Parts: sequence; structure tokens; C-alpha cells
Amino acid sequence: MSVVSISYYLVLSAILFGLGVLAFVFKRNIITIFMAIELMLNAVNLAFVAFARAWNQLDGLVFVFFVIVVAAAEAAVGLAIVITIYQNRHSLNIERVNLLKF
Amino acid sequence: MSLPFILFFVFALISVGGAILLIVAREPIHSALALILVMMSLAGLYLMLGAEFIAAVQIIVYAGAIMVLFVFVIMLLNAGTEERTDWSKIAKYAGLPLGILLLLELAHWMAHSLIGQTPANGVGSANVMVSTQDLSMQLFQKYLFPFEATSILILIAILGALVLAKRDE
Amino acid sequence: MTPTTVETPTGAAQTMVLNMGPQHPSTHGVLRVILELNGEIVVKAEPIIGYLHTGIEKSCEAKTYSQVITLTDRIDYLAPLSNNLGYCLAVEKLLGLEAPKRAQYIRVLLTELTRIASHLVWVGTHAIDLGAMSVFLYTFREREEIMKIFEYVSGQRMMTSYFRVGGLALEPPPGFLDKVRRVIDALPGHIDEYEDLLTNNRIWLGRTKGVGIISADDAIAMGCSGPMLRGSGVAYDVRKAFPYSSYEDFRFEVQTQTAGDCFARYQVRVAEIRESIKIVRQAMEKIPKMDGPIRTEAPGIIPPSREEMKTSIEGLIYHFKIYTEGFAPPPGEVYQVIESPRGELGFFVASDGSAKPYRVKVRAPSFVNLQSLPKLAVGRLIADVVACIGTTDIVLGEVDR
Amino acid sequence: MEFVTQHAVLVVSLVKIVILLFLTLTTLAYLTWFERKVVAHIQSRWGPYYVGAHGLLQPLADGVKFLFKEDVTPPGADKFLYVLAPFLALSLALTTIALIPFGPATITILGQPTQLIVANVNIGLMFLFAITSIGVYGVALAGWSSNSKYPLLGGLRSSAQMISYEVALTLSVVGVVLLAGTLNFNEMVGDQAGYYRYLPFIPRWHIFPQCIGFLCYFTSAIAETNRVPFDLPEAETELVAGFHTEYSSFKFAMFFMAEYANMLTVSFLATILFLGGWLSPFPESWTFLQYLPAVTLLGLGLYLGYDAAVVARGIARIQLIVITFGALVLGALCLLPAVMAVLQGPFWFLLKVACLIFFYVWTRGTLPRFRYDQLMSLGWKLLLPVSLANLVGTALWIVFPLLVKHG
Amino acid sequence: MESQEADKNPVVQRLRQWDAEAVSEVIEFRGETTVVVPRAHLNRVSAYLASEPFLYFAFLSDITTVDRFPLEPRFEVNYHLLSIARSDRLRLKVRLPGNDPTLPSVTSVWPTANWHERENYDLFGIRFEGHPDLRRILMPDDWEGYPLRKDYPVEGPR
Repeated sequence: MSVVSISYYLVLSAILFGLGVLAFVFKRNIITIFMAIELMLNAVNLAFVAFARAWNQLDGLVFVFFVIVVAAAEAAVGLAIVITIYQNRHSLNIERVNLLKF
Repeated sequence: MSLPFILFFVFALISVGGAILLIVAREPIHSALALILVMMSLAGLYLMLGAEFIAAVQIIVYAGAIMVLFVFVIMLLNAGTEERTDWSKIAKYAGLPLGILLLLELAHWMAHSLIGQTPANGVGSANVMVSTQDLSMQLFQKYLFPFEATSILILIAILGALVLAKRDE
Repeated sequence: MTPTTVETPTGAAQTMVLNMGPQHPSTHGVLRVILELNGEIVVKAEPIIGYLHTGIEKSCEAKTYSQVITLTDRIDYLAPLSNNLGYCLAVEKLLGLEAPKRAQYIRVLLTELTRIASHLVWVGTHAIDLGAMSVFLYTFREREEIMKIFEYVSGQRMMTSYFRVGGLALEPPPGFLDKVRRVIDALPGHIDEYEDLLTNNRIWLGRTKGVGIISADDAIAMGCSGPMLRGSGVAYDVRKAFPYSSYEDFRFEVQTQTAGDCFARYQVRVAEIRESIKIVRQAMEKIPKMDGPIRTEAPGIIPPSREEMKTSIEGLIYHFKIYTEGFAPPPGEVYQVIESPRGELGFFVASDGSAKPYRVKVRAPSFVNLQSLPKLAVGRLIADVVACIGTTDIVLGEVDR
Repeated sequence: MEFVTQHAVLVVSLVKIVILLFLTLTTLAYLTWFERKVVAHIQSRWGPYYVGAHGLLQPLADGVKFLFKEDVTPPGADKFLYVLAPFLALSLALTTIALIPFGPATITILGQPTQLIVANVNIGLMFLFAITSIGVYGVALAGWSSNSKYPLLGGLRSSAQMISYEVALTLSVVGVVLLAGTLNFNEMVGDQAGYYRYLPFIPRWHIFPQCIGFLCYFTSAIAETNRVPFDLPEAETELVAGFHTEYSSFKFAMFFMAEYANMLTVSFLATILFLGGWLSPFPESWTFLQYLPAVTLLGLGLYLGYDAAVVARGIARIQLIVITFGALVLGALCLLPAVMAVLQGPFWFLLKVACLIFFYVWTRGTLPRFRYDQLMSLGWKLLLPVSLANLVGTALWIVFPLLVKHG
Repeated sequence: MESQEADKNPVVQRLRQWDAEAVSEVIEFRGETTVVVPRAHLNRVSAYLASEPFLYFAFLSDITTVDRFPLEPRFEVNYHLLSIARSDRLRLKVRLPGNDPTLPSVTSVWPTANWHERENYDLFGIRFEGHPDLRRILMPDDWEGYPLRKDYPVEGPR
């Protein structure tokens, strides 16, 4: 019985992280950019879980837990900011939000 | 090809496909759905890695709460399709190839490094599960302080969101 | 950065326009309300009417006085007998006639039954607007019994045309009062049931208390009448203020509440049902003791009885003339007001001395009450708009005529 | 055949899934009949009456109607999401039922001993919540993709409502989890076996120590499934039909079925968590109770037989005779010892679920609807604190003896 | 038609005392008092009637028009007033010529007049000056003609 070794998971994690960075750089919508960050966090989580499994340590899983909590907090605040920006600028395009003040 | 392999590749393909869809999609809501797809398949991978609890949390919190929030905001703002803008030239001609190169190198290194070759203990055999009890023991003993810290973080986040989203009267 | 982004005011509330109706489950017909919403809060509400405009007032001008009665049934189709009464009283006033006492009492009895039926429909539909589904079916069960009485008396469930100028269309059939008694005796228990389901229900109170408040001064200024006005604490009831059709002979209280909210209007209507039951009981006591015709004697205006028509030549001539040409009241204008279930129902009838009314104008209480909807609804949630529309108790047939 | 023997576990699972799916879909169809019938009797009406005896074929007629109605897609709708939403809603609602154990018995299929559960997951409760938490998307996407204002408002409302009440729902259950010390459904029911030491007539169901939790749970469950008095997402007098205003034909039916499936799921969950699952409330020494399923079925058969003989006319009589025959045969089957042993658990389980469903229908026939802000404040300001307090109280109750013991 | 009886009506006496010009004619018919008011005085009279404590006609029941087509002045606009406190009714009548059916709006005195005036505008084509929102109310916005005028055929324009 062959086993899916850890490297597969890590490579997948790297690919997802890379795609997340791509999305972060190339998307224009603030919400989508936000989602790109979430994607990166997810990729990191995958690596955490894989490592935790590899070394049979639970600390990785605990960290995943923390990452998820932080992501939740970040989403709450971030989306509130997005709503405020939209109310002020009537646009979600990141290029329109390039000034500190308007 | 054994069952774990097949499952791994199915999930991996779905997640990568979802991530690509996230980039390609014009409508924010499609991007959000693509991201949900990624998260679901990652939950599947966690299950294969024996992290049952994390898989459930991933779905409940990530897919079921955070992404709902995203979808909710997208619906609320009803923001139309995204405007395509020109990619910056540096990003296009230097950044993209370099990024892909970096990615490949990283992948190569990971695949051939020591960690990669060590037979990961039981990875892929879904029979060995991390018991939820062990995880919670870790959380409430070794990581009690960070755990409490996160609760304060969440509280601050709630307050922050409230202050931000509240309309000026 | 474009100039427009600079010019937009900061934190500007974004409003959304929602078109409610004319096809919408809770606009009681074909009312259309254009709501401007800020989130779910109503910023502006504008009722748009006219989707049921039938031109009854114009049609009246082409019909004889008696023919118009059948049109009045169609104005407020939930209280046709009240409309009949208002129009007949107006024409009688124009003619200087009065119906015999017995006919007046039967009129009172039947219009009070109409009021009960109409309020029952209102309680039911208002409850279903707020999601309480069973009450609707209970009230319709009881209303059906009242409809059966109407059918027994006049041959029609809804478009009765039972009241005629100078009296009634027919002698009420024997056993009519027994039927009424059976219904009326069962009714208080049923009303207790509705009150059990609604009046003390916390959800019901939450949905109606403090919702859609209109003060007494506002209600008068906006011309509200009926339970809308009495819910705001103004004890104005046409039956007491300007008694018609022998209402002065009956003992009853004008029901008022001071809160002026949806719950007050609900309480007023439920209490009015109970008062109407009292009036019906009094009428039932008095009618059997009376004797006499159901129509006044007025040759050339009131059709003669069938027997007279067959035996005397004058009777035959009058019969022929009344049903071919109609009768001609003297020139003049009258405005007769009655208390319909919805409020002050006025009939303005102008005569030019011919056999057809020169102008008939219906002062429809729903039409006027509906005008105050924006006052009730603005600043509240969409769900409250439904409650407000409900408690104004509009009948679109009457609003648009 | 070789494949079958090699992958017996897989095949058995598939067989169970197929059987369960069939049973669930039939139940869903007849739940509509049940609801209409009960509500009708509450409202002094007859309810479904004409299609089949007692309107029993009404669900079938409704299904046919739904299938043949015109399927309208509003212009400007996001086609993909518009189609996806009902599928998502229904499939997620049905998936949860796979996690539900129906009885303790072990039966043998294809030589494989197997339990009356499709997926006995170690942390079943977590997974159930995981799946239900995604159920929001069906509603939200339906509202968004319809490209219409009423569905959008309905979708926004319901997603907010479902998320809000999910918090209270989850928290109210944690007390039970603490008491049982497990997230596995089978173990949870096992934990509720037996009677209290000092009150030997009260079974050790969690509803007794956790009555506040149960009330919170059931209230939030009604809200979570968008039923009266919390049916704001589809509040027909305000938002026409809420998120599924623009849906027609079978897509509408799928939302409808999803609602009933969710109703079933939360009732299943309430039974497992609070009402002792498949356990009988009576002592085991009352062995005569094992005849109860058979007696119920035979009694039903006899009643229907009387109905067929005396009341019914025409084609309804033939249908009734067929049903009577079926009920009698099933009742006789239940008398077989092997079948009887297996059926004990599911019988009690489904009986409790039926009571809860009846309660659902009863509230629908009785109560008016909340207003949106009232609903939200009820969820956040009453249910959430109460269930939190319940959780803290339960935790203290468990920890206190330990503290005393260990100093 | 002016009778002795009408002059004894305290409301009419009051009005006459206040301003004799405001009352051009008093009609008594079947116990109903009608005060004919010149168009120019309508606003003053209505404000007086609504606010004067003795009269207190705070409630406007109805506004309706009668079209005496071939005759001139062609339109008669009737205001039905009600004093709830005194249980009294009064009809104001304003006569308008057919070529200029305009009238000051009374919405400032009785807000309820808003829809009544819109209805009269819609069906008779009487323009109320100073009305906040004079649009058609029952007929469609693009309707031509005024249906309740006597020269408008019963079956609609052909």
C-alpha cells in the first residue's frame, strides 16, 4: 500500500500560496484581494497540518486553529473597512482607493 | 494507484482549480464560491491527514462563517463585475516568470528534501485520527495563554468592526 | 480618481426603491406602494392607486336612481349593505322620505351584521399579514355564517342590493331572526378564541404595539375616520353624532383607544364587533314587536306591492312608470353620511330634477384613510408597512371606485 | 461479483445510502401531506382530500405538478448560481441525514455486520454543524442570483438570520456535549441510558438537566429552518416569497424539500441530544413493549380497514384496502423476533421525531410572525446569553465535584 | 333660495359678522346648509372656519365637483366640512367658470385635501393652485381628458 507522502501536501500548499499571491497582486476588487489573503492563509494551514502529521505533533494543529481565529477577526474588521470605503467612494476598485484622504 | 492517492489528487485538483477560478472570475461572488471550493477540498485533505477536528472547524468557521460574511458583503454592496486594468509591466514581464521560478524551486526542494523523503508517519492512512481530546488538552494546557489572547483579539475585532461599520449619525 | 468620487457626500445613506404591489400578497388587492428603503427602514412611502378604477361615479349618471343601488354594492365589496344604506338614505333625504320604522330596524340589524362580517375579514386578513394563519380561516368560517344570513334574506351572499329607496326590497323570510340568533349567540365565544390567539400573544403585541402611530390631531387633519380615528382617541362615530336609520333608539358605546397604534386599532375593531353584537341583539328584540310595511307609501316613487300592482290600475301604472322611467326627485344636493365598517361613508347626490342622478360622489373612507399611510409607515421597517396597510383597513374597490 | 466481495464495506454503504435516500425522500413528500393535514385540522378544514384516500396521493400529484410546470429563469439572473442554489440547498440538507444513527441494532448485509447509520463519524456533531453551516449558501445565492429585489432582501435576511441563530444553536448543544463527554452520536445516546438513582422513574435523558439548553436549541432550530414564527426569509406577506420568489417548477420544489429535510435533521438531532435517541422511556423489564411497533402497525391497519369498509367509496376504498393489507403484513412482519429486535430502536426514535415535527406544525398553525429586528434581538439578546449561561452552569456543575475531590 | 331659516344658522351668522363679502349666498336644502363662497375668499374662509374656536371645522370630509356643463359658471366645487366637537356639518360651495377652472388649494388648512384635490383635478380638470403634488390619481398618468365632465362620453373617448 503506497502512502501519500508529506511532500505532496507541501507542494500543493506552495502552489496554492503562489496562486494566492498572484491573485493578491493582480485582482482589482478589494474584496477579492481579501479573499486572496484568505487563500494564502489556507495554503499555510495545509502546510501546518501536513507537518503536524509528519512529526506526529499536535502543535501544528493548534496553530491552524489560531490562524483560523485570526482570519475570522481579520475578516470582520476588513469587511467593515470595505463597507466604509464603499460608502465613501462608491467603488471597490483598489486603484480608486489610492489616497489616504479624498 | 491506491484510494488515498486518488483522493489526494482529486482534492488537490479541485483546490488548485478553485484557486485559479478565483483569479479568473470577474464577478466577486464567483471568486468567493471558488474560494469556498478550495476550502472544502482542503477540509477533505485535512481529513486524509487525520485532522478530523481541524477539518470540521475549517468548514464551520472558514466556509460557514467567514466566507458567508464575504458573500454577505458582496450581496450587500452588490458590486458589479470587476474592471480589468492593465497589469503593471514589471509585474507582467519580471514578476510573473520569477514567481513561477520561485514556486518551481520551492516545489523541487520540498519534493526532494529530507522531510519529503522521510516516510511521513502514517500520512494518508485515514485510520489514525488525532483525537479531539488530545488537541483540546494541548490547547488548554500548553497554549492556554495564546488561546485566551485570541479571545481578546476576537473581542477587539468585534468592537472594531462595530465602530467601523456604524453609520455616522 | 474621478471628480464624482470627490463630490459624493461622505457616509451618504444609500436608498433602494422597492415597488410593493400592485400584485403583492399583503396589499389587499391592487394597491401599489413605492417604498424608498434605507436598509430595511422606510424613508418614503407613496401609495399609488387607481388600478381598480371602475368609473362607478360616471356610470351612476347614466342610470336611474334605483339602478344605482346595484352599483353601490360593488364599491366596498366587503360591506355592500352599508353602501346600500348610505345611498338609499341619501336619495330618501333628497326625496324627503323616510323608511318605516320596521324597515329601519331591519336595516340596522343587517348593517351591523355587515360590520361584523367586515371586521371579521379584517381581523383575519390582518392576522395573516402578520403570519398568524389560523385566525384567518376561523374568521372566514364565522363570516360565512353571516353571508348565509344575507343569502337567506336577499338571495345574494355579497351583492345584496337589499335596501331600496324607501325601505327594503323584500319582506324578510320567516325564521330569519332565528338564524341571526343562532349566529349571534355563537359569535362571542369565537371572538374570545381569536383574542386568545392574538390579543395576549407576545409576538402579536410586538408586531402591533407602538407600530404605525398617528396622533388624534394628525388623524383629524388627515381626515381619518372610523376605527382609524377612534384608535387615536377621538370618539367620533356617525351613528352617535348624526344618528340615522333610528340608531338613536339603540344603546351602544363608541369604542376608543388612545394609543393610536396598530394594536389600538385592532382593539377598537374587536370591541366594535362586540358592540355590534349588542346592537343586533337589541334589534332582534324590537323587530318582532313591530308591525307594518317594509316600504313607505309614496305613489310614483316607491313601487307598489305586487298585490296592488295586480289589482289596481294606479298601482299598475306606477309600477310601469317606476320601472321604465324611474322617479324624479326635486332639484338639489344632499350629502348623507353613515358609519361604514371603515369609517365615514358619505354619499353626495345631486339632482337636476330628472330621473337620473346628476352626480353621485362617494366619500370613501378607505380612500381618505389610505392617504395617511406614509404618516404611519415612514421610519419603520418593511414588515411594519404591512401591518400599517392592514390596520388602515382599505378595500381597493372603495379606494378607486 | 469479486468487486462486491472485495469492497463489501463500500457496497454496504452504498446500499444503505440508497435505502436511506429513498426513505428520506418519501418521508419528505409525506411530511408535506402531514403538515397540510394537521394545519388543516387546526384550522377546522379537511386539508388534502381528493387525491387518493385521505389525500394520500397528494404528494405524488404535487410532485407531478412540480415536474411539469414551466421552469422560469428571470432575465439577468446569474444562470449558473441560479441553478446551483437549489441543488446546494437540497443536497446539503440531505447529506446531514447520513450522520444520524437510527438504532443500536447491528444488522448483516452481504455478510457484513453494519449499524443503522450511514457514516458513524467520530465527531458526528461537529460534522453535522459543518454541513448545516454551509446550507446558508443555498439561500444566499438563490437570493443574489435571481436579480430581483425581493429575493435579494430575503436572501440577505435569511443568511443573517441563519448565521445568527447558528451561534445560539451550537452553544445550546455544548452543554449536552459536556455532559456526554463525546461528539459521537452513538456514544451520546448510550450516555442517556438508564434511570436516575434517586428518581428511578425518570430516564437519564439530557432534556432533564439541560431543559434550558433544550428550549434554546429548539427555538433556534425553528429559526434555523426558517419556520413559523421565524419564517422571515420567506415571509410571504412582506417579501412575497423571500429568496425563492423567482423560482418555479422543480427548483422551487427542491427548496421546499430542503426546508423539510432541515426540519427532519434538527428534529433528529434534538432527539439524539436531548430525548435519549432510540431509547425507550420505559424500563427494560417491560418486555411486552417490544410488541409496540407491531401493535401500532396492526392497529393502523385495522383502523384503515374499518375506514375502507364503512366510510370510503369508490377508488379510495381500493386504495385503502391496499394500504390496510400493507400495514397488516408489515405489522405481522414486526412480530418476527429478528425484525422485532432491530425495529425497537428506530420505532422509539421515529416516534420522538414525529412528536417534534408535530410541534413544528402546531406552532405554524398558532403563532404570528416576528419582525426582523425582533427576531434578531431575540437571537442575540436572549437566546445567546441564556445558552451561554447554560453552558457555564453546566461546566461548573461538572467541574465542581472534581474540584472538591482534588482540592 | 336664500331663506329666513338659513340666516338663523349660527355658523352663517358668524361668517357674516366676520366678513359679509365672504358669503355670497346661503342655500338651505333638506336641513343641510350650503355657503357659497367667492373663489377669491376661499382660503381665508377655510382658515377661519378651521381655526375659529366657536366653529372648529377641523375635519374636511370631502371635496367634490358638480359639472353643470352647458351652464356658466360651469363647475361647483363642494367642500364638506365637519366639526367633530360640535357635531355640525357645513358645505362650502365655490362656483368656477368653465374657461378657467382654477382654485386656491386648501391643503395648508386641511392636509387631507391633498388627495381630494388630486381626484378633482384628475376627474374634472380643476386646477388647485398651491397644491404640493397635483398629479392624476385614479386615471393613468397619460390619460387624456377629464372623465367626469359632462361633455366626456360615458363610454370613453372615441
